Amino acid sequence: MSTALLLSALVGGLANGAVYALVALGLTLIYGVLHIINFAHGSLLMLALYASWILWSALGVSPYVALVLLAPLFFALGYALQRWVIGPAGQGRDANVLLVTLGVSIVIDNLALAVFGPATRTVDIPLATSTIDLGVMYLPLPRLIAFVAALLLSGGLWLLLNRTDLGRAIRAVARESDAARLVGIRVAHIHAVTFGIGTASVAAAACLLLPSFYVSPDAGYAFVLVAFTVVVMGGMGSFPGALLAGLVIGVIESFSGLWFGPSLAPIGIYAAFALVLLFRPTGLFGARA
Amino acid sequence: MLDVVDLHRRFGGVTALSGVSIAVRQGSITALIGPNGAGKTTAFATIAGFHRPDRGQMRFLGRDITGWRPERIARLGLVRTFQIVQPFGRLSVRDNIAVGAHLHLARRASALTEAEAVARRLGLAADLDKPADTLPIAGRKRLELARALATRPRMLLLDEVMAGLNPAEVAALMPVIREIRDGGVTLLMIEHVMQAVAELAERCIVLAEGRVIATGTVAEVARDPVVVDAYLGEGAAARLADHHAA
Amino acid sequence: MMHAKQGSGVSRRRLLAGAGAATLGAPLIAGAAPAPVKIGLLQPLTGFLAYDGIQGKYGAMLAIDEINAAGGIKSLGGAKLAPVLADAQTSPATAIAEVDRLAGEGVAAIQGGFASDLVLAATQQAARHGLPYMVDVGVVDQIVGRGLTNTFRFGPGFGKVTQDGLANLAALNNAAGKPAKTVVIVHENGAFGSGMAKLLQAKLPGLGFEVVATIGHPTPQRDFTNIALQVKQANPDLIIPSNYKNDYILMALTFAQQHVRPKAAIYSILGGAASNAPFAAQHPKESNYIMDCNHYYDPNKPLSKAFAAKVAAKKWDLTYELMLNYSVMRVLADALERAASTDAAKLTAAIAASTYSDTIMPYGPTKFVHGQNIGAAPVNTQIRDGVVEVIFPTAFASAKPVFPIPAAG
Amino acid sequence: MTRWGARAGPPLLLMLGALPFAFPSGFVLTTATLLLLTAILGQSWNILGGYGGQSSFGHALFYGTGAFTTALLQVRFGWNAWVAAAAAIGAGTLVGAAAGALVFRQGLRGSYFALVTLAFAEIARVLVASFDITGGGFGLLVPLHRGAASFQFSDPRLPYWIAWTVVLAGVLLTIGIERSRFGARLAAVRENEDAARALGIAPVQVKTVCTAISAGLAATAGVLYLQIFLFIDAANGFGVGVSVQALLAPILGGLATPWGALLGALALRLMAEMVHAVAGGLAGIDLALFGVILILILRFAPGGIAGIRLRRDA
Repeated sequence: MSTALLLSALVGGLANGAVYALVALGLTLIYGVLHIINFAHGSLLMLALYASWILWSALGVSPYVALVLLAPLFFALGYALQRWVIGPAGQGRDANVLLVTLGVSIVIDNLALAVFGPATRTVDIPLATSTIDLGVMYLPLPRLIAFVAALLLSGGLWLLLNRTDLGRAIRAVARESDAARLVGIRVAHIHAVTFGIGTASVAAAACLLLPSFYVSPDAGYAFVLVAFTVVVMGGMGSFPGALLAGLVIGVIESFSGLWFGPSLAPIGIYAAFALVLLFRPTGLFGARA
Repeated sequence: MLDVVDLHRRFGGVTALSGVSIAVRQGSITALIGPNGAGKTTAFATIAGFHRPDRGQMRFLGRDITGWRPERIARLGLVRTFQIVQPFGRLSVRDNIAVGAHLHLARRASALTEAEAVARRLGLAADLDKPADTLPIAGRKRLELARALATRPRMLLLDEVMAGLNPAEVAALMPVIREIRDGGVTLLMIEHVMQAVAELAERCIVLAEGRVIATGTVAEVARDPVVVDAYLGEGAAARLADHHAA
Repeated sequence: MMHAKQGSGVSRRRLLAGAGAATLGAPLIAGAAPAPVKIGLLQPLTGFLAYDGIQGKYGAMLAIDEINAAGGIKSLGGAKLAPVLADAQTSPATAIAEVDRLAGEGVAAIQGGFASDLVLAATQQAARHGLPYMVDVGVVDQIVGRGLTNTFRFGPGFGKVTQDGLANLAALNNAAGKPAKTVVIVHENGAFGSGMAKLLQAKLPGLGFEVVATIGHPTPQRDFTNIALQVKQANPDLIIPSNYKNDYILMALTFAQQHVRPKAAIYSILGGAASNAPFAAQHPKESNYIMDCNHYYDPNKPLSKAFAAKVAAKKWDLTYELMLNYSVMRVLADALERAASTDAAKLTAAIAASTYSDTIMPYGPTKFVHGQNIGAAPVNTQIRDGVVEVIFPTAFASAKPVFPIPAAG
Repeated sequence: MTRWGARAGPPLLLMLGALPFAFPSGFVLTTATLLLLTAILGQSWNILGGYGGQSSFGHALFYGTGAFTTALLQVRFGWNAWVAAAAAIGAGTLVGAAAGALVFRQGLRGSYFALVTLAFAEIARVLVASFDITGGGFGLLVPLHRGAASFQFSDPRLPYWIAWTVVLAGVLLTIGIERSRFGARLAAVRENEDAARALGIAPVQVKTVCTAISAGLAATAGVLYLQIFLFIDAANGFGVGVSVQALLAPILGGLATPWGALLGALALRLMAEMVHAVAGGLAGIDLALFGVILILILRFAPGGIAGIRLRRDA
């Protein structure tokens, strides 16, 4: 195994890991605050990929510009979903919430199939095919942008949560929703805002992912499980944790793919995930129980 | 019956227990008292196996139970209750107590019968079919006690079963506790309600900052100046004396 | 017409229920018209095979529309063909239940299946009902090798495609002075890709090729960069990929991005998107010169040209699922015409005796032996500047092969 | 307090038992057979997720172990189908015990438990798809040998009745757990682990046994699937879809009730038929409608179908 291949596997793994982290950021926020496992996350990602693709194919809007438009739009969508669908139908029971998000994902996936058709779509912008020659490999520019964006977005979310009044309210609800209600915080509203922010993050991730990926009604599935592993491994609700775990998982996948073949690469991810959980159940960055 | 020698326990940098030794005689009621943060509940949790001691030895019924898991200690007959009540919220009162009764009774019917009997003893007969989390605080305290009692323990560690009760409720519970002792169960109780301590406990162990600072009868420890300084505060000894005189 | 007045609820329901249910009312309207012949169209219409399933459905429906417009089945008094759609989703168990449903609705035959595991399950269940089953794609060889007398596969199986694919590859290579010696196989690790890889590993050395690396990957594979780099390091003359559409597209784009450019060619056998018209059109640069050995039509037949024009008018993708299902339905209609009956046994016998040749596929007269159309053969295509061209067999090639591909410039 | 589950469950089960007399073969029977398999898998999930309070996302691990073990023993080692089936159920139980012991010893619960089981199932799926002995990417096809001795029946009513009997056994097992010391301990551990330990209950042991029982039943569902369809591959055995199917029926039907899984499976089937009748020709729309109905049921029957109250006398 040449050094060049190892080095490129590392770079490739980090680049992929940044994407995983991006996709997981919204999920970890929702998971950390609402304590729900959002099965619809992949479907929302897919929906945002379509939205971004439509803006490009119909109006020629670059996905990077679309981000500015889609983030608020998906915030509204996420807010509405939690406020008027998941919240009322879930009724605070974990099992029910789980099934409601599953129902939401079934609805989104199949509506996408009915509306957009089953074809695979890609965007063809010059930037999508631009690369940086690193010698050992060509780093696709979209991946570099995604990497930087993952850093910025996780930093931004961290600031939002730790340096703003809204963030303080969200954290209060996350820790003790009953107590938060007593001091006058509108818990249902904060839950919906959190879900909205999480969904907006997914939309951002989709815009950053699209130039180096594709969209089809089943495109979200590729990222759901890996996003969950990132969230739990990073410690639920932790942005630095999600970022680190995303990168770690990207690199693990990359190297296990190199050594055992890409077929067995997922085992590397899940084995690492299971080991982390079994021996450090609160994740890499989670508070000690 | 219970012999705890030189118990040490730290949490991170904080020392919770530092050389605590407690001896409880069979058939007695012993009170463990001390100011908040003295380490009383930690001592209970450690004795019952919920925390591992860093150092020290615990013997119960002649067996070394140091490092045993809580369920094993409970099966030997040493059962604790919780200061913050821990009911099985969605289960009925009957089912709650039956969980305790199952420690000795394999058959469901026997356990349910036993649960009813215990509930009647503790004045919970009217609440048998209610979900535990609908009980008021006094009811939950009794349930906590009933559940522990249903295991047919040799010794009970009661953690503030009187706290949060009004004087009438306290007065109603005291004969129940005495009755438990008379039924052959040894009692070690953490208690803040001094009236209860004074009337029930034959011996008193005073804990402060993780150390035993005094042992003796209630009257003895109440007179102990170390206790007065460390725990009761200036002038409290006098008030206590007044109370006894009254 | 009468029914439509009964209230919007009823009419909407009938509208939504699709053509299958709508035709139930047809005799009422047309009076003495003969009962329509119901044909079950079983496809994976939802889930990750939905693209292939829906393309297949389009192909079959196009043929049905044409046949009905031309007067239906004449030997049955002009009976119209009435498609009954069934969604196999992606599970064999669902496929089995749907076959039962179709049987219960009284279909004369079932067509479709697409994926091999769905086809295996569906044909076996159709056999229990004695229903003739026309396989559209389902390439696994076992499908027609199990002694099921109801099962007919119009297209070529896995073995035939691979055999032809390799023979054509050797011929290309020999004609060009053997520029290709080393091969890297990239395959998805499911039934289709792994089976293909195994077969290739066994056969390639005998044809003078050396397999220097075999890389399996799961479906979906989120990123092909590492695979591209491994291929690049192996520096093969030839890459043979076998994977599904989404992954194929991502793989091809990543190869281009990482400047992976084998000396001779990328030569797919049943490549997921290697002869997919939209892929070629959307990515003319990245897809240029990619070769495929796959199901494909003979573009020169007049019927094919009319077919392609209709597909273009409907803005459908021109893909092999469409071509095969269109052709299979014509074979089935011909058998119905000859059987002059919807009786399962008579129809099965008529299909078995088919010598029909008026399809868009380059097969010659149909001849089923143990259920397999032995005239069926794959075609070699090559993408050239955004267009899928047929390069082999030369009899109806639309372009000459470029092999080896020109050096990067 | 009368709830729908206890009232409707027994007559529905009886009607299902009599169904083959009206529909000796064909779509209704096949669909009903699938419904029973869903119910068994759901009952299995309910024991661990409902009674034990441990939501697993990886029940496919046990189901797949059942299906693959029996297939493997028959295809590769020539075992008799019945013996292989018994061994497979045993293997599933053992896998459950091992997974439970490993996970619970480390104190994992809630979402962590859910996701770690998911990871286990995914590892199994990838491994099974990677080795030739388990059929690799293709899976395992059990050769056709119709006959009672080989657990294959040409009359589709027989496997149906076998599955029906397992559903009945599942109901009885669930009721048995409810009314036993083990069930009381399980409920105690579910409600409050520390309090349970103080009463002499070993939570790890109780939860591990619960997982083993649940896994054994899931493996039974896997075995039945294999014997009816004679084919299994990695995705159909260990895929996420199986794990989702396992939790769908009992949550919809009513958690921690003996009849919930059956009622949920029935409801799911009826919903599927309904959307097929309304929008069957429109791929995608039909399933989207299914999703909407699912959400609506949860909105208006949060305790599941079995939990719907008939009289407000609570």
